[in-house]
Amino acid sequence: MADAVVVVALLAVAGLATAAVANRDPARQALVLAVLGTALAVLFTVLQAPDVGLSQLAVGSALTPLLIMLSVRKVRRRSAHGKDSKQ
Amino acid sequence: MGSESAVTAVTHVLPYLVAAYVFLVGCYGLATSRNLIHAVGCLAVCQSATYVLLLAVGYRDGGTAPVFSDIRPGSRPVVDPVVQALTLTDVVVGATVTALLLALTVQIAKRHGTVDPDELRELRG
Amino acid sequence: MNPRARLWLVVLGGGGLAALLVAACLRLPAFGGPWHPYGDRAVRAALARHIANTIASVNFDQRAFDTMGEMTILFAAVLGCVVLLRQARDEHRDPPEPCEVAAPVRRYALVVLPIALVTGLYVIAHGQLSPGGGFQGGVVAATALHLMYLGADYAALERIRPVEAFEIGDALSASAYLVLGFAGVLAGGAFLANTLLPYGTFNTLSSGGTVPLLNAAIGMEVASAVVVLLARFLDQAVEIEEGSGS
Amino acid sequence: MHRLLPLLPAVPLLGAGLLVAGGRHLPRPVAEAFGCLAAATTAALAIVLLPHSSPALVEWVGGWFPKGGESVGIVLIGDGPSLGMAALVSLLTLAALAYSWHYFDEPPRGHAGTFPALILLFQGGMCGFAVAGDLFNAFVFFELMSAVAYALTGYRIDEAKAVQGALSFALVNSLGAYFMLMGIALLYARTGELAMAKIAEGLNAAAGHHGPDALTLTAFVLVLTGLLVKSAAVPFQFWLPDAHAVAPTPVCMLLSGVMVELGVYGVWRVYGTVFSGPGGLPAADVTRTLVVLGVLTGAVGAVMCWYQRHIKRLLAFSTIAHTGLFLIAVGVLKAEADDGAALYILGHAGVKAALFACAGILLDRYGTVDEFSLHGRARHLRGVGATFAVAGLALAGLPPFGTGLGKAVSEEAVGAPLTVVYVAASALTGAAVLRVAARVFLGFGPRPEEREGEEREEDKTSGADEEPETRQRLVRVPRTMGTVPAVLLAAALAVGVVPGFAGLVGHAVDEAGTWGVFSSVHWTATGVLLDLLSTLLAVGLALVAVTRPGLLSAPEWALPLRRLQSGHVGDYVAWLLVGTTLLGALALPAVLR
Repeated sequence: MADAVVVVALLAVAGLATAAVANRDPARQALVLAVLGTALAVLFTVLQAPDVGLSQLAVGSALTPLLIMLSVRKVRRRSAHGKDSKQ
Repeated sequence: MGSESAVTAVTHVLPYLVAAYVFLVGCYGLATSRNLIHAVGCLAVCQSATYVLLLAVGYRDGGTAPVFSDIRPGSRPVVDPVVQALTLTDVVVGATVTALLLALTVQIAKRHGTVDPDELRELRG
Repeated sequence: MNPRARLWLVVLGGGGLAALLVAACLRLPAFGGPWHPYGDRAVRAALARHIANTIASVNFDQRAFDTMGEMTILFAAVLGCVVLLRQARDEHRDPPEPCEVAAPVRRYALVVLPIALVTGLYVIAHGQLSPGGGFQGGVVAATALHLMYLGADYAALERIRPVEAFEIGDALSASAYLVLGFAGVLAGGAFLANTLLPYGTFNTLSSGGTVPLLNAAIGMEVASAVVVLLARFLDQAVEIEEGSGS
Repeated sequence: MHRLLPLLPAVPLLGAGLLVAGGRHLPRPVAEAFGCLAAATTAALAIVLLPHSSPALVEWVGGWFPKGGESVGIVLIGDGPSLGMAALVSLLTLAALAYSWHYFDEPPRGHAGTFPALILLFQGGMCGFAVAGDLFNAFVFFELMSAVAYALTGYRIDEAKAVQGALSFALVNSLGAYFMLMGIALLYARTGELAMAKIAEGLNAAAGHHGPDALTLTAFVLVLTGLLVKSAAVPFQFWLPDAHAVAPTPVCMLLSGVMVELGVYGVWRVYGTVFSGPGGLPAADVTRTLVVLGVLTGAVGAVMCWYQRHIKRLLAFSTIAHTGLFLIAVGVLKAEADDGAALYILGHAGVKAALFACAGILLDRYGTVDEFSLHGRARHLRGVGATFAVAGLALAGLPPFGTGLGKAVSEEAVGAPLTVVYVAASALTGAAVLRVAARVFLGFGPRPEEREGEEREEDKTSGADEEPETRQRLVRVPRTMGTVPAVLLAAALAVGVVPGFAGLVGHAVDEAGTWGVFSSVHWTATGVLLDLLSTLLAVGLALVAVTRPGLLSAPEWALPLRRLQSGHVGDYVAWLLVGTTLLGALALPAVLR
């Protein structure tokens, strides 16, 4: 039973990692990374590593995507601003 | 018997293969990325592969988490705490290094007006 | 190099790397094997020092020197972000206009904020007993503080979050970790030696000698570091504008 | 004494922490003086420990001494090479801080302590890596020095090139570090240990009589990839010129002077401690791998160096060429070659840091580091010009500089065919520096012309129109900036001439090495003649290039090589993957036997 959960979590991680790489739009990638972070947290918990799971949940599914979203916002705002000044 | 042993054989290496696959996918994304923010995200994917590998290496069948606040020491086998400690710190530190890379990307966007590596026309030759 | 040539290189290099990795995976000990010599030693050492959570013992006692390095990476990355995201010579600050937040969101954020904050502090404090500790709790507490951005607005966040104070807190808690290390040497023992304090009663908050202290220092450091990081990125995303001002 | 080993990284780190905590309202000179004090204390500590390093100091951090041969702690090794590297790092840090004293760029508002704090963190990371005896601990400090280096490289955020170079550097090196971590995880799975010596025991026990298997090979390749990315071996080298051309000058001194060399040191340490036993990789395969990469690195670095006109970029490529030479020396796996590499690294650190310091003065005085546009403009900077020219000669191997001694000793150890690489690479890099010296400081030869016809992409990285790193353009060279390169050059000279110094270095390296032999290190007639040959070649090439620019201008066949340096981070990552495969292919015979 535990083995089956591990296998499912592993396959989910592999699939989400592929999706994170394949999503070329960084804002959407940030969302996929958040889900990947959660899947990793689940995997780590079933691998009997609750400490790491907790850490991954806080960092991988909240902090890193948040930082990426903020960067995306800055970059987009900048390019919008740049276009305005050109007009 | 044949199929069962095949299943065990797969579960014996599957976690390692998944780690290797995630690592390679991350490398592929990094090399072919058209957006530097996306590239930083791919690097984070590569990094998570190292966590999967480390924790898979430390797993023990039937083991429990090495925390003895609610189990009696010695009553059950526990998984390897060392790899968990290594991974735990690296997760948090990895996020801050990602932040450092994103900070550089934000500055590139400001100075070059683009985050597409194909359009960065400096530092050649 | 054109994208096609690059793709060929990636296929060539990635193929070789894949072959190496797969060959190595097939030679690894089977997943879930019983042989973990270092891990077993670490468990024994943790129990000998009355620490219930072996991982806390590895992080803050047995391999505390690693954690010192990791903590310094954190400190350096945050300092680096502060330097890289500083206001450049040709930029100016433009305070954002307060925007309306939907009332349910505001209520939700204001209710969750204290809960999340307390959870974070609890996770830090119980590091050597149950899963958790300075690294995880610090991130939770710092992220919680930023619910304020959702709950009220940016200006309110700026008021409860004096970034300068958190930058100093970050540096001070990093220094505190190092000073605890030096204390071992000054007492005539080894660097970061956990011999200064009694090991206490197993499974209580004060058990484990210097482990709770190091754990607390890390919790403070991580929390301050994440606050500073998020503040710098928010600053860039919301407040700093290009051009010398209008 | 062994109790003091962990302080080598801890002292600068604590200094940085206090500087950031309290440096907010300190006046700049106080903050910088404190930084210098912390760096100097560490240097003094390393130098005090050095005489006690025979037999090697061993410290278990936290007092976790092994019981029954087993420990749960982290081990630090204080032998000659590790303490020597720590001392070199600390002294060069001190030089960089002195060079940037008061004149370096305006600090961020109200953060006078930030720049010295970052430099101290860099120093702490490098010292920690030097003394690490535990593979994961080495990785941690490796990451620390990388992370600080990214921030320092991108320090001048107003410069478009600086942030681009810093990001390429950061992405490639972070990926390299993850390769290394994967390798460490594989080794942990096989041996269940993290201390380098224990991993070696585990590998030997697991291999039995069969020798290494695919797992050992892959772990070796992955760990080596991380270290070779740091030491900028071909084809992992692309990040280095981009980062070095744009980093602030004091940072360049550290990057080129010691950080890259620490990568080579890491290769030496990891191979010698982990993989040199019967369970590791056979010597022949390691030699093949490292020597092939070393020769490629030396050749590519030297050729690319010759075709640069951006002076800092030119120096960066010469660092690549010299790393190739160090790698060859480490790769032949002989005690004498190790001694040569150690002396060469010591001499090279002084010479290269002095050259970067001089280039920094040009940048701050004229706002450009373009060889063409600087033609004849720096005639009155006599002291700087003399230092630059002498450093160029030293780079080519002029006796009795430390570089010449290191080169001579290495040449003798590696044998005749590889000696050609040493002579050619040092002559070509030295010639490029001398060419710059003759044009910029003496105004020799015709003013070089831009290429006729359309300008190529490759010629745009010229180094013209750079922002000075000082608050305003210098009118006169401050005493600190002028003195530091001269002192560094004198130190490089001292490595070659102080009687008994070379012998001491050689003895310390041999004692820490795994070969169990002691070779005597001294100047030999052949060595001096070969050094003179490469110096004469360098002078000759430089003279021809300056007086008859047409004869030695970039031929068409060099163009593809220059095009590879594309500034595109995707390309760099692709080459990194190819490099890993190349390493695997070169070392593959180890598992086929």
